[in-house]
Amino acid sequence: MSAEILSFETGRPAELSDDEPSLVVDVEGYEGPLDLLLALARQQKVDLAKISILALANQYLEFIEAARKIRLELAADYLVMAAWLAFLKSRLLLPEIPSADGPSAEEMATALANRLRRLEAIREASNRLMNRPQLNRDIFPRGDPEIIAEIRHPRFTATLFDLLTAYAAQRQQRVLATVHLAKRTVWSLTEARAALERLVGMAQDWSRLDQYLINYVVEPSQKATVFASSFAAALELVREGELELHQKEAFSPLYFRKRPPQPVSDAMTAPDLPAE
Amino acid sequence: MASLAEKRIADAKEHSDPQARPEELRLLEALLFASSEPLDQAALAKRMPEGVDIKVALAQLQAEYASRGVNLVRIANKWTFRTASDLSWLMTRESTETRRLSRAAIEMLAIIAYHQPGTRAEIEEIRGVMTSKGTLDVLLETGWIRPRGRRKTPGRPLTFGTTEAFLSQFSLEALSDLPGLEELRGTGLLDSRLPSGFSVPTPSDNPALRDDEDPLEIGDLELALAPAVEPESGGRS
Amino acid sequence: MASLAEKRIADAKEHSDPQARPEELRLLEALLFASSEPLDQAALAKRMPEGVDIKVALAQLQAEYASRGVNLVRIANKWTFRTASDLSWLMTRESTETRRLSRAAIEMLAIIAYHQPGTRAEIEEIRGVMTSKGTLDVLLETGWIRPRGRRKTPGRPLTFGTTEAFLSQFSLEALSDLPGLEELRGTGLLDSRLPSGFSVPTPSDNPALRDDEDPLEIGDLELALAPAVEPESGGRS
Repeated sequence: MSAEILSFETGRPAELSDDEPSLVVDVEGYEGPLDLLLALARQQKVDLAKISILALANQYLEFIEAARKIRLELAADYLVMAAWLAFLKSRLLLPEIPSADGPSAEEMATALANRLRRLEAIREASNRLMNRPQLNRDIFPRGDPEIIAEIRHPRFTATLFDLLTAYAAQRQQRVLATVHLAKRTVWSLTEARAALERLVGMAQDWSRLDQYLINYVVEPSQKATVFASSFAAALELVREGELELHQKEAFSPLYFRKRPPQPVSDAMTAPDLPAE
Repeated sequence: MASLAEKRIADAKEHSDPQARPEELRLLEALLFASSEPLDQAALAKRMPEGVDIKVALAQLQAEYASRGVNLVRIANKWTFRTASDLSWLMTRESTETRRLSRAAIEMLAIIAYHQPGTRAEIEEIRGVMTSKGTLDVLLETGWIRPRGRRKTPGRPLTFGTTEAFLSQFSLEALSDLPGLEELRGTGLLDSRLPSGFSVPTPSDNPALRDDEDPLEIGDLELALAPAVEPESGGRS
Repeated sequence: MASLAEKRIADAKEHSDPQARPEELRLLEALLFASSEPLDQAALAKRMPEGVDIKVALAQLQAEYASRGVNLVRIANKWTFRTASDLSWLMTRESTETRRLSRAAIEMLAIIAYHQPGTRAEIEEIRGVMTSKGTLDVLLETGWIRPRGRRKTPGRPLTFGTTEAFLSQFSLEALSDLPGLEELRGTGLLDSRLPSGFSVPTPSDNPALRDDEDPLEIGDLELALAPAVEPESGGRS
């Protein structure tokens, strides 16, 4: 709908002064028929309590007529109100017929006047409300409130059971960890065999097992484990035919050498013994 | 000139004579200045030394600050400092953009304030026009109104009331300080549901539900705030 | 009583005699109160009426508020209201929260309990892991352990022991009530297959310092409680 401005000549009721300027109505500006009625009623310039509802109904109906003449689209609300006011007007003009049901025309008129008064009152109230000093417009709170520090008092919970469990578990774990570390000082068979295999490759002739081993033993405490593992590994290599071992007598030094490749027939010949 | 200035400063020192002033006023002052939120009497009392009459102390502090640029005000039974309302001209704060409410929203807010608790239909009955959902949403967004329950009538419509933020926004100590409330009550126009002449209930933001209200249900708040178009609002703007 | 209260309030009103007080003080008060940041003299002067000596006015306002719960202070040449520094205790809110100790903290506590007095290094040696400063801080916060002296070794490390609060927390009449090796074995907490050298010490929280302990020095307690990150705590658990 275009912004049509409707020039509206009121068929002014007798009680209105003649110098009243003609009402320029933009129907879009009204918030419904009650709002329009209130605007029209204000033109009567009397207390709303003493308003002439009949005059108001006439004004409203004329407004609607004028709007329809220029084919202004009116919301249904406005038309419903027009129909109701037309009905009210006819009731007000006719002599009152006493009737049991329904409110009298006077009562209906009063009710409408009250509705208008109430709308007027709430508008007045809302104006006054809006004119009150408003927060952040007229009055201001502290701009930089200071931090209220929250002091938290922690209440720690722990039971004796927690404590003992933790202690026992912790100690036990450490004991086991220590045992595990001690294991590392043991020369495993695999380690010994790998070392021996490398040795065998280097030594072509008879060599003393313990001489070589000394090179590997860093700490005296490891001597026994290194010796034992090497001996076991050496026996295994002998069994596999990789190595020959020789010992002159009990507790005398052990010699070893890589087993030389030899024909099967020579198998029984006495080996060359290492020089003493 | 210098001597006059010195005299003024010396006067000020004397004026604020620490001996005569009870320590609790200092404590209250500090607490209320520091806090970003209004504090109620109980919260303040908790921080005061034993034996302090908090009511008297607050009244005294209020009297002391009444003529100052900062006043001690009470909002919904909570105390806070606010700049004096007559100094609003001074306080133009470029950064704050005050939201301008539409006329419809302002009227609706006033109706809710003066008639609360009220349903949307009751609000519309006074304004004589349907209200768009958007207007209600805008009001809910301000935080000045809240859905408070459901009316025990067919359709169980939501009832709306104002919040503490509303009181704080409009510098009202309580709902009974609403401007023109007495006149409105006197004319009997306050309650839309009653013919004039009947005794008129006072608007109340008492969180306790009235007899004709049911409590909100889970999801009611989301519903009230949802931006969805309501089918019954007939698609008007 | 009522009359005394009334008198106090009336006094307060008179005290703040608006006639004697220049309007610019009200303006400054309001501006400084509402500002979200400290304001410098130039910014304040811009809002004052002509002819106001801003320096004098600020000095006067500062003198007025000097004895109050809120003071006018200058920070880096900017002015702002701050709650009086002697009232900082008031600006706190206390709350209690229940916290469970971390496993590391419980372990550390247990080792301190059984092996006290011990230094942090000794505790770590037993636990086999480095201890974060945080864990020690938490334990100190519980009030169940305390630094009791300094070990007479290079670096003079703090020695820790348990407190009475520790006994009461764990319902122990004395530290000697902590179960020993056999009891721990009996409860199944300790594996019975432990190596023969394994022992559980008989703890003592005798406050008397041992031969290898020096007394604490002034400041040791603060040190122990300081939340600072210790440079040497490189590896944390």
